[in-house]
Amino acid sequence: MPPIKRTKFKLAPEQLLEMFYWLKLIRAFDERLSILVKQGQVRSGVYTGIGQEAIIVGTCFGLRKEDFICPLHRDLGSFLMKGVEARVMMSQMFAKTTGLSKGRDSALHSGVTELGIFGNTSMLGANLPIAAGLGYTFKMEKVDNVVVAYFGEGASNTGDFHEALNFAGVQQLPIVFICENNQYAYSVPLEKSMAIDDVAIRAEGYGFDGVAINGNDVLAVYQASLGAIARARAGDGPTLIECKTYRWHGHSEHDKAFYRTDEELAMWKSRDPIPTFTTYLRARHVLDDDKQKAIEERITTTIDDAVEFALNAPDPAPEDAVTDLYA
Amino acid sequence: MPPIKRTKFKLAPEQLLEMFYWLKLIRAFDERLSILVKQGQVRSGVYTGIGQEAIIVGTCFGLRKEDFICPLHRDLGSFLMKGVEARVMMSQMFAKTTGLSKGRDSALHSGVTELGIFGNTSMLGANLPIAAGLGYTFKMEKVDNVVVAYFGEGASNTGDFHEALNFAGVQQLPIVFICENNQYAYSVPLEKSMAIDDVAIRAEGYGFDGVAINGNDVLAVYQASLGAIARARAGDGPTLIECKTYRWHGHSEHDKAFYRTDEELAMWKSRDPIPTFTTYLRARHVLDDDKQKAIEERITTTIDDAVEFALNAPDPAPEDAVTDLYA
Amino acid sequence: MSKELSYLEAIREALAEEMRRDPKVFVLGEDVGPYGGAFGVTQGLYDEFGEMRVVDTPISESAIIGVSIGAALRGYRPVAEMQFADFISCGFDQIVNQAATLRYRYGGRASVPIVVRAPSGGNVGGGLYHSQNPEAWFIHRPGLKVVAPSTAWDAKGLLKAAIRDDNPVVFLEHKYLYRRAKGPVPEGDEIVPIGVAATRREGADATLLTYGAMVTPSLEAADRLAKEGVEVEVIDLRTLMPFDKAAIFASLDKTNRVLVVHEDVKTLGLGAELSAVIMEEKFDALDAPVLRVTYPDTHAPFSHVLEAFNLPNTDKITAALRTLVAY
Amino acid sequence: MSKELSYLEAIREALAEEMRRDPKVFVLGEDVGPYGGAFGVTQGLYDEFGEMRVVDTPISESAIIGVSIGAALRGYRPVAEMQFADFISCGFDQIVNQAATLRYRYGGRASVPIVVRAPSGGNVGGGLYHSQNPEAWFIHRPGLKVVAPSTAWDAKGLLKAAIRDDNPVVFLEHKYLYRRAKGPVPEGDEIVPIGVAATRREGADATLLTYGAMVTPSLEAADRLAKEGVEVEVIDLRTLMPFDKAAIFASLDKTNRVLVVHEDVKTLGLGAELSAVIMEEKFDALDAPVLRVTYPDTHAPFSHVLEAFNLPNTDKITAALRTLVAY
Ligand SMILES: Cc1ncc(C[n+]2csc(CCOP(=O)(O)OP(=O)(O)O)c2C)c(N)n1
Ligand SMILES: Cc1ncc(C[n+]2csc(CCOP(=O)(O)OP(=O)(O)O)c2C)c(N)n1
Ligand SMILES: [Mg+2]
Ligand SMILES: [Mg+2]
Repeated sequence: MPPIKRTKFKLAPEQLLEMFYWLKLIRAFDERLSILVKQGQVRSGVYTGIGQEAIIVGTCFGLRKEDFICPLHRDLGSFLMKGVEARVMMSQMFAKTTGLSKGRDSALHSGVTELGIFGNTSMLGANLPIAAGLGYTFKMEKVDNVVVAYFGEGASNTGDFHEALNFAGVQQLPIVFICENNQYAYSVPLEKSMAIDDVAIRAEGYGFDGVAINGNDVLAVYQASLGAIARARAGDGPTLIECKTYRWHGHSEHDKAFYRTDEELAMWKSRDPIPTFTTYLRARHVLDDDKQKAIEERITTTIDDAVEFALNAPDPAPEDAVTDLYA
Repeated sequence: MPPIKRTKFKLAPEQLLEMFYWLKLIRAFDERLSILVKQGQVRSGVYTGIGQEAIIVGTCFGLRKEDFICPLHRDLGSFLMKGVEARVMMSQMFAKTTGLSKGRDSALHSGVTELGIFGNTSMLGANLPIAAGLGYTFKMEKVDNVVVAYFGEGASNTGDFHEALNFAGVQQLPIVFICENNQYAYSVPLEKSMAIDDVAIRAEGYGFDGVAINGNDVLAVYQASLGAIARARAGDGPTLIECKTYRWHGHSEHDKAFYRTDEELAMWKSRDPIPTFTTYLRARHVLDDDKQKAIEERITTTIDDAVEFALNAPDPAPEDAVTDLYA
Repeated sequence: MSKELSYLEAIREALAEEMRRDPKVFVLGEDVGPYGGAFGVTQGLYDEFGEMRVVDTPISESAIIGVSIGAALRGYRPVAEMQFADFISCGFDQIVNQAATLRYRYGGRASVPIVVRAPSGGNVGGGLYHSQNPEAWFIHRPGLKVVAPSTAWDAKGLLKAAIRDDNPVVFLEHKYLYRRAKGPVPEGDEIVPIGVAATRREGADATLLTYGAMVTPSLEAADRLAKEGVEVEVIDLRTLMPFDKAAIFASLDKTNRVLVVHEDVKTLGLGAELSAVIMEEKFDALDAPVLRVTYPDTHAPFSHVLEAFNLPNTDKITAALRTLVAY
Repeated sequence: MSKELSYLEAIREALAEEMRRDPKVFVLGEDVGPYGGAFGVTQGLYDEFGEMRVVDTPISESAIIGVSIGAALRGYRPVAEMQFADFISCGFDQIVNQAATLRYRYGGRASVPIVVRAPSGGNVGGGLYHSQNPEAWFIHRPGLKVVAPSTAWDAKGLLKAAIRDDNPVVFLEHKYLYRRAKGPVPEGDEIVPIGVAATRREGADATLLTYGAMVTPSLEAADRLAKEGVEVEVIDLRTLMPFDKAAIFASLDKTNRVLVVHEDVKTLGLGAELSAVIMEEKFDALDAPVLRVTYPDTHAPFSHVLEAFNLPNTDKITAALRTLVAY
């Protein structure tokens, strides 16, 4: 697999701290959601990305507002990073009018065009042809915006994945395809859903490069994305980045995940992206106790506020069940 | 791309002559069809495989009755080689009751399970999941039969192609996937439908081998198939063989094919699989004038007989338009 | 002899018994293996029948259905599970074009005995993509059968019938009923025949046609009317294609009034066909127009408030019955 | 000012004019580029508008529709061509789940102004996969509009309306009419509004509701009845979703008798919904049951003998009208 060009980058301390903030915020948001589900306060299917945060942070960091993301079910954090308020996302999970879909759906089936966020259906892989369409408009306009499109390794077995990546390859579209390879598709382990080790290799069948990287290292993800994004902005077409990772929770909060061993989980927890990055920041004196505390407090406040806001927000009016079908 | 093991083979003179017969018969059948279309006697969409015969002959030669083929629109010859009488195939094109579908469809949308022939819908790529299902039954039964499944390079861009090949890879099914890469999908040249040179490379994304070979050399096709079939029979899973070729006629008999140059066509006609093989046979003294004449006469008789049979065969009864919907 | 089972357990028992009875029966789908299915329907089957007959598939709905068709052609009786009925749209072509037409285009020489199990319906807070009722698409397509049991008894007996049926059957399992509908189930090998409705309550004043999760609220509404001296005959269609015209007409001849209740949306939901058929063939028997209580023409929202607005319920059915009998 | 054009030319002219008017309009599909489309509809567009706005795609129906949706989200107005309406089943999920629901799940904050052009219908010897009438699937799905012109005038005016409409529109072009229906077409920028039926012939004795290729035989049948002193009002629905209830009811109020004629199969074809709605809302206005003349519940056979048996025609319509008025 041809490696994409290593892109040198230098992040200022504030930027590194911002990355840290996002990692922690996304983790905290998902953890709170998990509790809210257990408490019966959130009734929707919740698919946390706990353990996978480095992927979202590394790929979304520094994206322009005009750039588009096409997230899947575990990528709530990407909505936050692209500018949706925590309050709004929490409202969405509570099915309140203050959410993105006015209560019509929970989870991530709604988007915000102005912020460059596409909200997919539940159908895995179905976001990828849309990503191709968005990318095609950037190409038509000759602007250097990009699309970042996410999918699990399981979703890479859908027909839509194939048709979309092939189209993107033929048209050399400015798209970065991010595979979150967390080893399982619901209960099905990688080896039962494909006969290859690296999803990245599939990129070759579409005429562009694929790389497999450590998805739990936010800087590695950032670096690979930088390279792929630069290539896309320069008009040199798509890249597939496969981020090896692991989800700590079950498929959804209702899944006890008996299909995997405690050892496996423990091994992956030892590769938690957050402590790894924390150590890095502390070793470089970017982060200290005070700064960490301040960030953690900010996060707690943000999430407490979001939950309170969502709890108190109005339910939709029943009649809204039949509006907004046609423009 | 890892080459599949070169398989040594030795064909007796009679076998070589049989190959010659098939090449010529299939060519003659398609050419007659083409004339019948021009005469207005056959009204269906006819998609000839003229120029591509070596692929069918090389892949079907020596298949067992129990082996299955899953042909696409240009592969009429494979029906003949698997044991459907020319009369029946001709009747099918004339929409007569003596055809495979009793007049319900022309072309190749009907099959014969007893002869190991699956008849696809028109939907390109839709035969490949079926091939996987057939292969899966051989695996369940632990028998060493194989499935040979055909598709154009254009069809390799459909979602079904991807889902089927992935499933075949995961399950290590006894399937040989044959890509007839004739450079065009209707009017669309390869480079507008994929950003790669060799469809064969796609096999890697499914965990098995792909090879690209000269599809106009019947012995090269035969040799590659032998290897792939042996692998499949041994339980070692699928292979993708991409046969580079060219169709001489338009996409269908109604297509004037303005999208390609006369030079290109002439170049490919110079690689006609039949004279190439004829020279080979003559140089080895397998074929002489008498034998060739006898074969050609046999072919003419077969086809004349088929046309006469089909012409005189009864049309379906009108009421048969609404029967055979349910078992 | 009978015992108490839930609707879900009854389905599981039907699968297990059919798999024991006939080695040609096997199940395939996402997470149906060791995990036992997203809803637990296939729990235990993997242990009993092994991985060849309880097949975890990649996320590839089209391949799941296509593989089933291929296996069916070789005499197998595959039972494919869609994780949610909603995802059947991703395998749509294989059902409507491949399976539904095969017998017809083969001139009656083959059949496709597959069952596609599809957990359907709402009232479980599933939102847009975990609540759909896709029956109408398949009722509309010639060559398919569609079944939708409302009780544990029927779930078992109809699934057995579906597996033994030589045609492709779309088997709609209502998610709301999985654990809520409990009841007697025959111990032995009892079949509930496809195409036969069940009268759940007799009455001479009006006929109520319904199925699936709507049977219970329909019966409740009938009870309310009974207190007002109006006796409503409640017919559970059980099979939606072919629906039991004889039973419908017999009841109508007695009551001269018909209400159709279904959870699917109104426009071109099954109620439309029932109404039209009654119109055509029983106009003079009608003392009032056939009325419909259905989901409005909208999507399934996640918010409980919104979903409750949409779902037909006892109140809405009662009101419609009053209108009908007062006509 | 008007001129004579064929139905096909009218569609082409609508495309060209809309593309000139609005740079956001572009077309995509298989062979739509230099080749000008399988039927020649897009001939000349590639030369005028270039390859970025007249996009030859790989054989990937799901991607074609998904790309359209993605572009529509950024304000474009893509017109996707299915080579035949039959292949729309391969992009089904993107239409019914992605496009149809987007506005709803976005809480009304976005819309999907795409047009999916689908050459539909039979009577051209196309057989099972080149003759389908897929309208009912889409009429059934909330969030979509469905249009089916019968004249050159309407083909042009409705396509313009569809392109300018902010909702996803399935645009059914009847293949039989492409070159056979010729007639006046407005020179300028005239729109035929979506949702408005056209009365093709006035009459007070019965109402005939139809669309597409069935308008001509319906008018012929009405002429026959006229000779017998019976005046049939023939309404061309033009838009199937939303259909023009006001026009239907107004005619019915006058005639008290309704016949529906369509080429789609009977069960859950549009006739079912029309009949059911009339039943519900206009029962007392009916002097006879609403009758239907449709394709029988079968597939489209290739043989002329068989196809003729299935297709509604002047004789069948005449007979049904006689039954209706004699009732
Ligand atoms: C087309 C389709 N089929 C099935 C499902 C049900 N489903 C939801 S998530 C999931 C597993 C997804 O695995 P993967 O793509 O690896 O993403 P992950 O959940 O591991 O992040 C399945 C099977 C779906 N949403 N869409
Ligand atoms: C799903 C689908 N889309 C479109 C078509 C229309 N169509 C028929 S053949 C063809 C071109 C096929 O190209 P390829 O697969 O390369 O095979 P070839 O005709 O070159 O042998 C097209 C677009 C179809 N049959 N099925
Ligand atoms: Mg995964
Ligand atoms: Mg080709």
